[in-house]
Amino acid sequence: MSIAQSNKFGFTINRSRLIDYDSSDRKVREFITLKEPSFRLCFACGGCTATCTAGQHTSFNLRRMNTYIRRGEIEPLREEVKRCMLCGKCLLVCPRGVNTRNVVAAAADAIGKLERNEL
Amino acid sequence: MKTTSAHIVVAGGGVAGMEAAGTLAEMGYRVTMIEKDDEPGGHLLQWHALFPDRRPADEVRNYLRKHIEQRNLSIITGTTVEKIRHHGSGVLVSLSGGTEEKADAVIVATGFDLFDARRKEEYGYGIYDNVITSAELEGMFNRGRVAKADGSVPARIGLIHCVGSRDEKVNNNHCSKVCCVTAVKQAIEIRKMLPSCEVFCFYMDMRMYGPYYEELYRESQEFHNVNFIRGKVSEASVNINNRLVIKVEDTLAGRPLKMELDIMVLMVGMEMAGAGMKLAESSGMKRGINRFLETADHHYGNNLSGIKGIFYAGTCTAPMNITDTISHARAAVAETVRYLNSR
Amino acid sequence: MNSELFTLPFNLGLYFILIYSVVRSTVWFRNLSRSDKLRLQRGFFGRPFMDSLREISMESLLHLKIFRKNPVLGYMHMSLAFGWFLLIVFGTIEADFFGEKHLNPPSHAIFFRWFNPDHGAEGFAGIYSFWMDLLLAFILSGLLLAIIKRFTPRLMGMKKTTKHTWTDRIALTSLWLIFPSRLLAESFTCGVHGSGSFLTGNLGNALASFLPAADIAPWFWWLYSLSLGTFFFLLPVSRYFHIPVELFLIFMRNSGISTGDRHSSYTEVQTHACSSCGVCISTCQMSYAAGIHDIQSAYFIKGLRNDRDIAGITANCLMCGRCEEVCPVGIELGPMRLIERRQGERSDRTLKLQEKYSLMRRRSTLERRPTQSYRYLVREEPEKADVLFFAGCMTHLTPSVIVAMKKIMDSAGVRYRFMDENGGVCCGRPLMLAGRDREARELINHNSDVIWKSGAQILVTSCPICYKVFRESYYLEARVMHHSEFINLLIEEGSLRLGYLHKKVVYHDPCELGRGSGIYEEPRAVISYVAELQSSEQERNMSLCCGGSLGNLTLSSGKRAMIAADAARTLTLGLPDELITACPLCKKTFVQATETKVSDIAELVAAALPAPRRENAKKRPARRHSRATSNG
Amino acid sequence: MKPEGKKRIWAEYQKEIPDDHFFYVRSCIRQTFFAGSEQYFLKILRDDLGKDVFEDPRHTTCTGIGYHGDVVPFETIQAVVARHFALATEAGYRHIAISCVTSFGIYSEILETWKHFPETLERTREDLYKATGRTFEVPETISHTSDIIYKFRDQIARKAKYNLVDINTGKPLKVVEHIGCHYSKMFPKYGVGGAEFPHVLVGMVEAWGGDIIDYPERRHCCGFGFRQYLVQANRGYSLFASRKKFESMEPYRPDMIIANCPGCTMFMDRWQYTIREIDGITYGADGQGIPVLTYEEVAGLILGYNPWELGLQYHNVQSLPLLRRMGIKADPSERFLAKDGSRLPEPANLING
Repeated sequence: MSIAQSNKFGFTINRSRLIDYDSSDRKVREFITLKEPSFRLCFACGGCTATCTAGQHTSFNLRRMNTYIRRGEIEPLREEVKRCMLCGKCLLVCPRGVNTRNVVAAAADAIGKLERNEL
Repeated sequence: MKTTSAHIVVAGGGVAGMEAAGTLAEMGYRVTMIEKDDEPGGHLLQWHALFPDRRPADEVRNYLRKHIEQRNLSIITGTTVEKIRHHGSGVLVSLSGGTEEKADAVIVATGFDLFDARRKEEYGYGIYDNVITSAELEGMFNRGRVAKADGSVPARIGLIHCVGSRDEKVNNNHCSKVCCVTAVKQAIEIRKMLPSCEVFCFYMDMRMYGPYYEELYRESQEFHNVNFIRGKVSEASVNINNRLVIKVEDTLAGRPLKMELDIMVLMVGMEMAGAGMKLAESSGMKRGINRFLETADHHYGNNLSGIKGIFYAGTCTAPMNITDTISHARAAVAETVRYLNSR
Repeated sequence: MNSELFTLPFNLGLYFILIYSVVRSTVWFRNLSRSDKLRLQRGFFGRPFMDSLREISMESLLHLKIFRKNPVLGYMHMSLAFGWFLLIVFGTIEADFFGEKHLNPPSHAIFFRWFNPDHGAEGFAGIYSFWMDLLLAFILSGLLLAIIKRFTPRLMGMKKTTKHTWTDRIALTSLWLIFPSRLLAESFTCGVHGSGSFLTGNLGNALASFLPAADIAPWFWWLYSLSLGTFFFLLPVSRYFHIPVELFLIFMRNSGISTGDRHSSYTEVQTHACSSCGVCISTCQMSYAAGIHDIQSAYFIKGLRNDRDIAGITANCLMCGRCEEVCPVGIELGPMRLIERRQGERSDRTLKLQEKYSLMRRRSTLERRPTQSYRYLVREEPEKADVLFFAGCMTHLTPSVIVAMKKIMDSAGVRYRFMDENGGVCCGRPLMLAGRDREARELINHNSDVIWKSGAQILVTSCPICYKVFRESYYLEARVMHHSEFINLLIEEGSLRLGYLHKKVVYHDPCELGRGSGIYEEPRAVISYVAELQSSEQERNMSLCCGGSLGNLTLSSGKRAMIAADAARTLTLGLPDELITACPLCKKTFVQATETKVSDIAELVAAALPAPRRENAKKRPARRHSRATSNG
Repeated sequence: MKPEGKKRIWAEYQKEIPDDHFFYVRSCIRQTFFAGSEQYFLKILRDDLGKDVFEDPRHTTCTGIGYHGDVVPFETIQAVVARHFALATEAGYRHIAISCVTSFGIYSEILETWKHFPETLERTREDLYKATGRTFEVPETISHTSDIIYKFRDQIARKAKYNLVDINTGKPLKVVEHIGCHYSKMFPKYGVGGAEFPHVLVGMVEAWGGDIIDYPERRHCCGFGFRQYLVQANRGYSLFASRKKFESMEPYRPDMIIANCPGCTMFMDRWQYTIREIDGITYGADGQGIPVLTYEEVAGLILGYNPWELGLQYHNVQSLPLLRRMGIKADPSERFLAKDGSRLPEPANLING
């Protein structure tokens, strides 16, 4: 946190890290589940993240992204979803047969729709 | 069959006790089964449907009831076994009424107690209206209606795994084995009964070790949209709308999570039964690290007490599901017969 | 009797369709890019025009392609198209030759019998009448087949046929009515006048013997004219519009115009040139192996034509390219789908331009989304190498292929650098297949930079997906080779000593390598060098897709498995010892689908390598590979 | 809510609170910021309840703030606490009454350590003797001063001149109770009612006629957290924690907050002002803030003492609306008048001054 806050106290109120499920936005989750029902099947093993091509270069983490979508946490998703290369390696390692590429594609579509207020 | 005149006391009339007693009686032995409640059946009496196939619990209950309807099997209900001591070549079994039974061997099948959820004070069981245990939820299924204390229909239910299991704070380091799959089963049943009700399982690990368990887990996600959040619920409170508010870390997101629930179901684990514990104290039976009865060998002496004429069956030795309990009881019968024949 | 009023529907329809065609063609022409306009203009005065005429007569009239594939279906199309064409040509000649004047309006040719009821009783005119009756019979036989096909498609070797819209139904009915009504109109007239040849004459006499033919005849002439008029009016809004449009398409194609990467007049012409014949449907593995019957190219094109929301159809395709191989009209179905998948990339500006100039306004499937960004990629400074080996993302999941390639290259003494040994950057093709060219460009730029900096002469890849994009979308100095090509080169150069394996193997052409890049011979040459190569029912350009395709975004794993199982079954009919493929994705997919051992071509070759001898390997001088040694 | 459930838990966590003869140790924060509270604790116990409370002027800080700020080692703080025990031993007292929750936590931590690791007790005896020449006996009991007020809550209620009741509506005041973390979260058995549902303040409020609000973030820390506050850059965490509590209690429209910890009382009061300055949000009815009172201040009001002598005017959130509701007549103009009539300095940052 930056100390050089412009108020008279020299500090401000920290932002919450809490996932407040009751006030979170679950429209993205609903959209993705509709477009790619296998999204439900993820049990967060992390195989996708371990094999991820983009993940060798950046913080992209599909397992975490799926978790965020399920919790309705959209903010971290906006940047995260852009990092995937759609190479499809994750598709081949998923033990639950989740159509991972389409999950990412649908997430990107959902974010686009969200920005245009179409969701 | 020179030993068929032998008399065997079975301490406990739950699944293990009934299976052991019935099998021994079938083989021609004289059997006395001691049950502390008014009716044999144990915890199974409360259950509505069984995992993983959700068959009615009645089917197994009926099998066991028929199994113990035998001429040479007598049942003493409302009674506990207080002490077992050696007497000649056999044993003398003291009962709570003050009477004694002479027997050639005893099978201890005192089973388990469900964890007393009040010991996890932070969950507010016994304080908040809509905090219930898995056994109470099963009761709701029996009555055919899942509802809040005020009778209204819940919109969101949370199932809290590992309540009283894998928890040093309540002195239980063991896994109760059956709660994970019970939670998944109950989650599916809730979703089927109340399709508009969201269901969340809060788990530390999903331990789906038995046949069809993992498949049930998958089914719950694929067809019933049951949600899973990996994290141990730390506390519950009630907000102004009288909804429960729980705090948990979503360990997969690495962030704390807050959620309102209408009903919070505590998946209570198994503990060594109090009655069994007293019997073990008085009769010199060793207990292991989690207070369950310690068997002579974990691999090949799993029904042996190490004391002549005393054998163990079922969940008095460790948490087990019904399938394993029945197998364990039959194995106890085999050990008992071997002992009687070798005398 | 001489009232010409009944010709009115025909005349109106005819002039409507002629004017419409001219206007539509003009619009299409105007919307072409400058270079395409130039191509078309040059083509009109050059060979392309003649080529087009030949193609039109071969395909649009004679339907030779369909004929070869299915003679009955071919005959049906030929009788209707070519028969009708001949009927018009000879009818016009007849009217001009035997009519009152020598240049007549079209209606005089079409309704010749009405205007000349006594004509053709004898002599040369009689022979001509006989010829005209023969043509009519030819057409009617085709029509009979068409009706049979409509109701029992299986008889014609068609598993599925396309569904019709209501305009299609009316157009179809009027089309079907044209020739029977002509037959009856001519017959009744001939019956009254005792003229006509074997068909119209005899039928006319028979009908006139018990019916008031003179009174009935005008009704059928009306019906004939109405059917023609209705058909002409509905033509632009029915599937039969493909008949005139196909002519235009053939000319455009022969002039060198291709699909490109966005919607244009050409894609529109292709859309309207589809006859909805349904050949693509029965060829589609998604249909017959996975039971998905609503996403095939015919439906895709139909959705485009009718401006439906086809986002789901567009995404749900393996992009294997088999339908394109069999399309009798030659529509570039793959590129067309990719254009649709790219919808999300369009900026507002290109959208507006498209809406302004194109008749195809496709707003319904529009999906704009945030663009991917790979700014996190760090520029690399690679070591110099003659040969650069890029295994590809998927190949990292089949490490045996990498081990085999290392062995082969070491054995041949190739000095190579393993570009993505520690995990590389995706080639960009999967993004392109998902319609995200702009993002793919970022990855292409990154990888190109590494390849250029390495100074490599040859870029070898084990993945056909990478191979295709390296060849088509990268600007490289290095020669791009799939490892099957490279191994073939090493064998031809004599730098690879291989034993013979005494195995029967079957080869599966990966979509991106075979149909996608036209590499059929090199893998076969390599395999034949080390083992006995069986042929398969479906190979080369008709090779099956393994089902694992990255081209499909939405297909479930279960459906993929069904396609894989079916393809593996077909491939292993000859009970081979091994199923050889040349793509890590195909390999991973087939391994789960068949009991037969599945290997990559590199693994097969590596197995044929002699046992390594230490000193030998050390002595062999490293070979330099340059453009000079290669044949490309 | 099932009251019998809570009663069962309370029954399980009953600690021994002595009846008389206390050795009093003060709190650094309270003697500075809530001097009236400590003063009136002594006054109520001595004058109203007739108890013997002994205070040795030689007693010092427990160094708890230094200890939790990682500058005072455990050995040192044991010696400091042992010195207080020595003073008590020398004065003949066996029961310690501790004014500060931080100190209380430290005393309990040290006593538990000595119990489980007797060698540390011996080491401390040695350290203290070497440093001061004093010896000591481990006290029989330690009580937080709120425990003592809790014990005598019914006696106070019997002497009450006012109740925690709104005189306009006749309804009980809605009170938020806040327990200092170090009171019982470390060792539930040291707190009345345990850690999850402590009874110490609930008992007082109920005995004096008020209603307790059970809001979701009841257990949450006020945010003081020593290092959170002591390091300026970390104060955002501290503020955030307090705000979380305020937002959670706000829907219940509480009339007041009662706290038993010096840090909590101070920060839940001060931060209301800071949050208003930073975010422009003022909690409480009509933007008046939620008054934060110590249990002695509440007890003093109940017993009819002058609010300005109790020191209520030195809170950022002024209590005038609360006093009006309780029917306590207090002249606002006398807030900053000393006994001799001279003017006391007026605090600058009052939320509803």
